[in-house]
Amino acid sequence: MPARDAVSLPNTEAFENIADHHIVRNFVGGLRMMLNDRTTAAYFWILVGITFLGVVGPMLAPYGIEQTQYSETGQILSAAPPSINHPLGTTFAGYDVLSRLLVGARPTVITGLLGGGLILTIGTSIGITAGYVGGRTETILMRFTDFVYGVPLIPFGIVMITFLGVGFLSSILVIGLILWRGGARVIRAQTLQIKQYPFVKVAKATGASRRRIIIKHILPNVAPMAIFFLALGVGYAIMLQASLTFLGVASPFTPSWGVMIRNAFNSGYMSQAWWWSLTPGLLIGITVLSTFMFGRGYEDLITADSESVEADTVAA
Amino acid sequence: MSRPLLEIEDLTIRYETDGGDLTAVSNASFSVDEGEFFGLAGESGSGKSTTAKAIIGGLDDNGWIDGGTIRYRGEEIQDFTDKELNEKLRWKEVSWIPQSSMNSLDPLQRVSEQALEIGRVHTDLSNEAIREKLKEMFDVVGLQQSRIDDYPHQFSGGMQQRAIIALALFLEPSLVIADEPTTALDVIMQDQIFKYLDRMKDDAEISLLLITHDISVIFESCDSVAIMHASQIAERGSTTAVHDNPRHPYAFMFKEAFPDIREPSRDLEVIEGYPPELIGEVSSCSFTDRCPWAVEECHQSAPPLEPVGDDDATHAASCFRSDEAYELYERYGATDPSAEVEAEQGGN
Amino acid sequence: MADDTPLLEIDDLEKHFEQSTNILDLLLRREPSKIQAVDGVSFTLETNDSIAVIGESGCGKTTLLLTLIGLHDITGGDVVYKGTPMSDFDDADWKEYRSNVQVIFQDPFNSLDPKMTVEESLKEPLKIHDVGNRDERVYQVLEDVELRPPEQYLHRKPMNLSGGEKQRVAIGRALVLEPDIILADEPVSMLDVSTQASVLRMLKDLIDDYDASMIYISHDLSTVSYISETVNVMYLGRIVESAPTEWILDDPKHPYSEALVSAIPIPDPHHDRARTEMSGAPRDPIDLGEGCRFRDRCPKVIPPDGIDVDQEAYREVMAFREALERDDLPLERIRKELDDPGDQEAFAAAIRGEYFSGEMTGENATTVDAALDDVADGDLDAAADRLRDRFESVCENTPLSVEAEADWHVACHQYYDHDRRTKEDHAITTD
Amino acid sequence: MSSMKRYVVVRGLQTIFTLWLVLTALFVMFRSMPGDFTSQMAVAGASEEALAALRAQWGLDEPLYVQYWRYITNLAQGNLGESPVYRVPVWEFVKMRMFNTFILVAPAMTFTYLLGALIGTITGSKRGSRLEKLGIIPVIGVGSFPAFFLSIVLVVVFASWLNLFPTSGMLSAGGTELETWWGPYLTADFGIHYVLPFTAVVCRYLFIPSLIMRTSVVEVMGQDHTEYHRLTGLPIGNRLRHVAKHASLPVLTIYPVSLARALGGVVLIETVFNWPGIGYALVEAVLGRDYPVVQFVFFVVAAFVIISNFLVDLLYGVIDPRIRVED
Repeated sequence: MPARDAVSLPNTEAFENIADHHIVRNFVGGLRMMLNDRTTAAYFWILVGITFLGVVGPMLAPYGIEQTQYSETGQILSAAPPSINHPLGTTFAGYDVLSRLLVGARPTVITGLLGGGLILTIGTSIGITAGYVGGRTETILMRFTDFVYGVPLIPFGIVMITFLGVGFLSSILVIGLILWRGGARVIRAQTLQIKQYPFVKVAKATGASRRRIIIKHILPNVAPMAIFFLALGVGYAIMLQASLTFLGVASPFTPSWGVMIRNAFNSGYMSQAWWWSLTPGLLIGITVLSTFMFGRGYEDLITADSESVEADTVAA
Repeated sequence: MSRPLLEIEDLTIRYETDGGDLTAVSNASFSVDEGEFFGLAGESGSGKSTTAKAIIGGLDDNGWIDGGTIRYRGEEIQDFTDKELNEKLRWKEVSWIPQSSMNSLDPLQRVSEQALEIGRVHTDLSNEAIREKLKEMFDVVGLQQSRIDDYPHQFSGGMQQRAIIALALFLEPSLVIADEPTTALDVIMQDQIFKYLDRMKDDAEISLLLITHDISVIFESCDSVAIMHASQIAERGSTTAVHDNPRHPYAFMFKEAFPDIREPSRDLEVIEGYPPELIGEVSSCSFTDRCPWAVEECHQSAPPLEPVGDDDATHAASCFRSDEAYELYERYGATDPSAEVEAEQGGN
Repeated sequence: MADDTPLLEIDDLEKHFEQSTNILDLLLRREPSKIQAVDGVSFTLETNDSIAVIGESGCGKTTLLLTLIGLHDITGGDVVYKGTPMSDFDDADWKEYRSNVQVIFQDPFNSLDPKMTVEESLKEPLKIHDVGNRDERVYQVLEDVELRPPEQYLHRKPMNLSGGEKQRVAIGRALVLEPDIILADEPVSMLDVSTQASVLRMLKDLIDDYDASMIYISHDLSTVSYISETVNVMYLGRIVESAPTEWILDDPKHPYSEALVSAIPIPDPHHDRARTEMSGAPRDPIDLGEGCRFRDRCPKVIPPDGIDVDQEAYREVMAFREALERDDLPLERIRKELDDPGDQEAFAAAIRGEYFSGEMTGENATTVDAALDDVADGDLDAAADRLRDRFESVCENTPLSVEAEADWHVACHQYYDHDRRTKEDHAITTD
Repeated sequence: MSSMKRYVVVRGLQTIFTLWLVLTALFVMFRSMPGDFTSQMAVAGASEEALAALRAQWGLDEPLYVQYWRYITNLAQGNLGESPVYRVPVWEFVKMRMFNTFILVAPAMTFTYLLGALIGTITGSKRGSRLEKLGIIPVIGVGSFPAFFLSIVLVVVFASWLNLFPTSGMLSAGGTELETWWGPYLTADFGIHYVLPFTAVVCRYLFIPSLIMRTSVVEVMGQDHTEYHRLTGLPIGNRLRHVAKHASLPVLTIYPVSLARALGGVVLIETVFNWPGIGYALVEAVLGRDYPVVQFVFFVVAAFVIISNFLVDLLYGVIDPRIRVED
């Protein structure tokens, strides 16, 4: 792989300090390297697009989400097929599908980012702690992780939501509280490996503190894997949230894409008004696929020995 | 002198890489006689393993023979298909001892099962006959016969290497290619392994093509040697000729880089720089940039491998200054003031 | 601190590991077995000294190194740095020790953090110990390790360095704090031979320039003479011989060192070296017990007085006894191989076939035969007792290190009796 | 004791211990959840005294350890308790539903793993080729859609539009009366209802074994023994068989976990297809705070994972001789 120079960023001192930090530099460097790869770059831009949709989507919506649409003759446009005025058709109640889709982007993006962030934070902390500290701490943490692995995700999610109360945020919280398990395992394995490398031993022998070793050596080296997990977590969170919504245990009042499919399904019109559930479903699928492929691409390019860890991650 | 078993002539091998076609071996020529132990020496990336793999059709998918011939008992084999190689050559005639024996045996299979699998592919022997042959070979390499049914992990590192040698020998080949067979082993274990290889030479009159970076092992155990540097054969000949009367700068500097416990305080030679990566045609001596005696000519074209000296018919070197280089080295060490000026001009 | 205090004293150092136990072991209250990686190692490193520790893989040399740099706890004995024992170190002592004792590892490919630039790697020790003038020091040390001009290397990452360059950076990082002691673990064994010599030579020169001392760990006796004047030969956790390098290369005294030296290839087709007579490999360092650890492979293992036995045959007896007493005989496998697993005589013969090659005569043969019959009958204790009665060797006592000649220490029973200068009271322990 | 026996005993003891741990954890967890089944009744307007009496009747007012002891002793006698909501023994309530789920998930996941292993081997053995790079993308793509959406698409396309299969249910209403409980599962009617849910499970989870297999095939292909096999001239078929044997080990490890995951996730598919499985019953039981049922189903799923992990470990021990010694 060709050498790449340090990234140049605006020359303010604070910014430089941040940019100079290992993790940031490696992250930015990795991102650049990755965008050279056309396929990965494509997935990246899809994700950027969806995030952007999450920001501006509600503003672009041509109609209100609960604004009943009428035809020129004054009839309610119930489950009307796509037309010029309603490019994605309308729902049974006569709402504009496109508008709901645009508005629904925001909760989806929030779910992804919050859920992914939670998964990343918990998984990385537990993984690094278990891997680096070792001994009894490791045994306990990893037994606990094994235990969480045995938890059937959706039923348990429902139990926890009934415990926490039905709501949009609580569904995300539940997702984060379960799905860190794959990340914890893989990051622990990586930490164990890195810990054995001579450069960590040298740092220890020179008197580097545990904190220093974790921040300066372990974190930057597990960062690609952690990014992979962030991406994966975003995808899983979106998918799981949609599933919980579909079962009716996440808030039905937040007009996410999952709610749209649920409404279409419950209306009994899903085969007639196929446009109602198709676009949200496709969008969820494309988002999840993009996060996964993006994470894979990042990880592939950054770490040479990436292959062996992917297996564990998909089973999360 | 006995008949040649393996003859390699002007062999060129390339690999397709992202950066272009990499020349791993260029115009290599040497031959291995029946019953001869031949050492192919060189540093990592010199093309020695690639040469060896080409002989039994084991190049990686992106590699191909781009010129030259490989003859085994007079028959050209470089264009053999996999099927022909299996029918005529592999294991019955030419077998292989891999570099890292520790991981070369399938850990999920008993050694005897692995032998049966190889035996069934290459011969019509019955299972019992194959087992008997393997047992005999276990005896030769100093392993208990009853252990053929062990799993690889039940052997220590040195024992695994001996089991691998037994697997290379049990179909009675005429040529064994050993790719760094002792690199991962300690010195005592290495010596034990060579004891068994010696025995195979005495008992079975087998030829050995030994690939190693360790020239002391070759000087000690082989009859002939070829020293490779970055795809080219720098020098080849009988070990005594190359040892006593080296002609190629890389050959004698390489030799002098090895310690000899008889002279513990002799300064070891250092060869500055690194071997180049050769993309496309090789049109110069690949040692030029590291050679203290390089002249303009060395940059212009690759020196042919030409006979040198009259001590040994096979002794040849590929150096334009083969007649004077060693003399200069002995007199002035690894510097040549006159050449340096020229090299600088030519290099830029 | 008195002037004659040695820089580093390693005093009867022990490092044992416990083999991991499982739930069944816990339930049955089994004693965990002990891996005796380092067992009673002593030597002293003086200022400006360079001492080598040589041994085959698994002899404990790397454990010794990790113990010396404080990455393993000490099981027994001590390491005394400038008069202060490691067991008494407080935080300040540790900080001083860690800045004054630096390490270089074998594998250049993983010795540097792949995510750090050369500059960051070299500055890290300076930051940890809060040393100023970092830029200058880093620049200087790059010059010293012959990575010139330093500007060209400062911002490179390890993936853009060759193996030799990486190892130079690793050496630079070890030197940047100007330590007293460098511990080097086979620093050149993974480099190409054309680079090896230059790195070795540079390392030696820099140790002198920086006024440091070195402990050099390697499996390769042939390059040691270039870097250390003194060699300790290690076998299964113990030092068996210690002397100036050239003496050992010239005339090794311990049978193991002898084997080690005689197995080194000579790069000369005219030289006709005999292949080693040694067989087998060192065993695992688990529950080694008393006695000379080389006795099961030693071509010179000492037979008891008054029995007449061929040396090689005696060694075979010793190897067999060793396996028998450690319950390592592969009896199940041997029995399975028999045509008739019930045939006791054939069983005994098969065991004999595995362990004994030569013929024995007289009383020796009778004893061995009787013992083999015992084994075939399943009475291992009886067999062990029978063999011990006849064949017990002085080598089953732990040999003390004796000064065979001035500055030449050997831990072998041969040297107790044959040399006048041995301790009169060679407190040999008996079990 | 031979090393294999020893290995079995050690792993067996560990398994029993883990089962007990999970049982206890579930008990504690569900007893400390806020509210019990009476809370729904309270909403419905039942009086405070009546609820208290109900709690006493069900023993919910006793100290936790008494309840725990009773729970364990009942369990030891094969008594799983009673569903307070449906007023039937838990076992009666769950047994057919669990069977229905199991008969959908187990064959579907087994098929998924076999197919995935095949896809993984094919793509993985062509390292660097287009097939390797792109072949797996459709599999991941399909796996990126939530299970319920895949099911909906299947229903809309194959049941509603093409009319090839029934849209929902496990058996047609008013089907022939059969005397045995297993009789219906052998009918063509069942088979035709089975196709779409089965396909949905396969589509959703196929990427897991495919990816793992591909990854480990690539890894094994790079190992020295594969290279040695190549040099010995073993035909590609033999070599792939060796590779697959090695590469299947990690796939095997994941199998129980992902079976459990599918058992949990199948609720979505059951909902769309109106499949009378345990998944949807479980959701309702949770919402109705029918903890004895939920607790038991959770335990069954966990026990399923734990026991299959144990079996996989044993199988591992059979396939890989190194495991037996190292324990």
